[in-house]
Amino acid sequence: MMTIYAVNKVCYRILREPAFRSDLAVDPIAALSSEPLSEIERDLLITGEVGRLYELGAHPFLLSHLSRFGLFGLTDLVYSERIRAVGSGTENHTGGLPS
Amino acid sequence: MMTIYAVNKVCYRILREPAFRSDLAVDPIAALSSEPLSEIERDLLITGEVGRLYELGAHPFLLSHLSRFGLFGLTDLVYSERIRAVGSGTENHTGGLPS
Amino acid sequence: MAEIVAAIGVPHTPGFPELVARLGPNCEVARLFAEVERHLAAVQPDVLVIFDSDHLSTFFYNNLPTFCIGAADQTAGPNDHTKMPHYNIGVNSALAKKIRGYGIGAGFDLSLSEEFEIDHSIMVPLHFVTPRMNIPIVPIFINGLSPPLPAARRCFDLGEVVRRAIESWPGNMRVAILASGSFSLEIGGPRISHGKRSGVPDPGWASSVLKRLEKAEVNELLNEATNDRLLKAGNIGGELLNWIAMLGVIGRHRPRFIEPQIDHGHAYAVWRWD
Amino acid sequence: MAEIVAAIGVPHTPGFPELVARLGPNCEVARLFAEVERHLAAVQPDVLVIFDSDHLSTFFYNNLPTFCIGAADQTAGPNDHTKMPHYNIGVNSALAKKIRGYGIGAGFDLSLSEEFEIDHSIMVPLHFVTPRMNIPIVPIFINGLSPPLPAARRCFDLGEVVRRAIESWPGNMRVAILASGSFSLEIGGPRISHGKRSGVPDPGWASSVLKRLEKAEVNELLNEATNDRLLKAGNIGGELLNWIAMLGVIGRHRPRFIEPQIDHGHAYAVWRWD
Ligand SMILES: [Fe+3]
Ligand SMILES: [Fe+3]
Repeated sequence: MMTIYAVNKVCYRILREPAFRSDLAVDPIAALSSEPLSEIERDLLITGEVGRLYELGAHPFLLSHLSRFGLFGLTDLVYSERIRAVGSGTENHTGGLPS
Repeated sequence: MMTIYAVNKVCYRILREPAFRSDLAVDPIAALSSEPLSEIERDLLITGEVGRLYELGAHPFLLSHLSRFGLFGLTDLVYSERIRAVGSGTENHTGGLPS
Repeated sequence: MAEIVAAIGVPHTPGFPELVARLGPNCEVARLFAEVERHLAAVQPDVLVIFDSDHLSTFFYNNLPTFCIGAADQTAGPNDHTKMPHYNIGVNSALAKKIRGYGIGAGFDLSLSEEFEIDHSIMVPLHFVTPRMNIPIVPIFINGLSPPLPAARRCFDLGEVVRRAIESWPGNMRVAILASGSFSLEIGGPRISHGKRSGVPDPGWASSVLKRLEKAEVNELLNEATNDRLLKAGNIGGELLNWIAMLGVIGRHRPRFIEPQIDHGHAYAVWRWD
Repeated sequence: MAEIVAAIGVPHTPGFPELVARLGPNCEVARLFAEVERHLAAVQPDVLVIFDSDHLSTFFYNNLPTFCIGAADQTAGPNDHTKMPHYNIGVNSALAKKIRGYGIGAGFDLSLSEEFEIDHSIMVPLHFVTPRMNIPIVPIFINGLSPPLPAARRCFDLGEVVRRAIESWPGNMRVAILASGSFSLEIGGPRISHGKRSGVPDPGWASSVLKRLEKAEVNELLNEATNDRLLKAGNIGGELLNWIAMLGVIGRHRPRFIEPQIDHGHAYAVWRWD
């Protein structure tokens, strides 16, 4: 089973751990290797596919750290284009699935 | 103002961090120097005065780690004698003061 | 006995400290915060009880509280790289524990934090309304960002219990309440503006909330503010729960001052009864 | 729809795995756990919902929940140096999140943990009752060690909500409930035995709890089990709240099996209705 927890945690660590952040900027694949991400999750992070990560349940506020810190090739422009391409509406991101 | 939080945290770290535990066994004063303990708290820890620490509000389950790991000169016998000397009854240990 | 002397509601947009530093005291944001600050200073609070939603900066999914009271003796922030000064601020841990104990006795399942830092959602308001950081706080964290959110009625009831806890405080103490948050805001989700990290998907809801607050139509607001409605106003729309908890503390009063920035999806407000 | 097929209540004394390894399957502890295991195996549960009090091993005062649901996909333990094998165990995170969402909707302010390990208080019971670690769990943590504790009635009500959440599960699923904990126990406090780290200050209370359970006198137990009464039975006396929450799930039933170890301040029990 896959939860999106590991993706959320990467985003959280990006905010809170400057060393992790700079490691990611230098060599994202190496920096992510220690994280228990699924292959899909890792590839989506590396390629900055924030729309897909959102659809998989990653929290958008956490995802926004990726462009805030310019990681995975994301600028605010690219980020916004990718996330806005997602059909909005359902809000089932995050740890707490609505019952 | 002093809370007993720092004492509780030392006990928690003793349980969860083997390196901290062994540092404390080797040189307790040095190992505690980084902790935001009050002077009283630090001295009571160093001398294993668990009765006084209990009276100041430290959680007894956390304190019991001190004799469990044989720190600060505490054996189960010494620990039990010191803690049993405390008048029992009030249970206002811990973070959550009864209102 | 402690007395509740005022309540304020403000936004916490992370860009505001920098904006005001650049534009000076006559810009709209500076003037609005100054008005709130003036009221707050006038009531001379001894402590500021703050309803706030952490932005997954302090708390994370390894242990995400629905409600949590901060009861360290001091805290610091912002811890989330917001461009603003870094501050230390005192926490009234005795009052915090009193409120928590009272709340647990009343059936509120409050977490306790005795060691924590805080993000822009508390630090931006304090930067503007108590810039000398001389008034200790009691932060009460409400999960407003990670669905499922607590119900609006539940947050209002929490506020009522907080009021009773404060009123049962034995000593003299002047307590002001601060609610931090937006009414409509999207960050990082599909409804952000092109090229930005945020957007205001539902200014109509923000206007409607504003009218409810102006008229003290609390029940109507509680009925409208379902989880679904809040999230329709943006993935940060749950921050309204902080205002609702604040209303639970003060009850049905019309604000003495209220001013929106509807294009931002938020407002500035003051309740006084002196 | 999911079905609740049984409930068990057991102690979690950290020395028991080692004791049984030394004394073999005919010692009292081994026989009592084997009886519980036999009943549990007979009902063939798909998942085990566990009410447990963490011993400040997993959670600490930096963020101490009153109620928390563990919703990782797996966990491991013990994380507190208990002398026993280390296990990995699956967690049914979907059911966990279902219960949490349902609980929040019903006004229970549940924390969420998506990454956690567990201490002896879950691992000792599992070691004996599901030794192959093949039944996924949903841990529901109740603060039983750090006053102020949630009220007994509140924990019972939580149990009722957990039952309704389970019953609203769309698929077929056989759910068993496990309550972990003592009725009278002091660890590290003034009422421990001489030369030991623990003691049983109030075997009379343990006997009285046992009678209430035998007779299914739930209301009487809820009225008696005040915070003060629980703590009078020892600083670990709040673990009874886990049994009380379990009673909230299953309602008023007499146990099919119940056997105390009064000198330990605890008991072993099974509720079945098949
Ligand atoms: Fe915000
Ligand atoms: Fe225990």
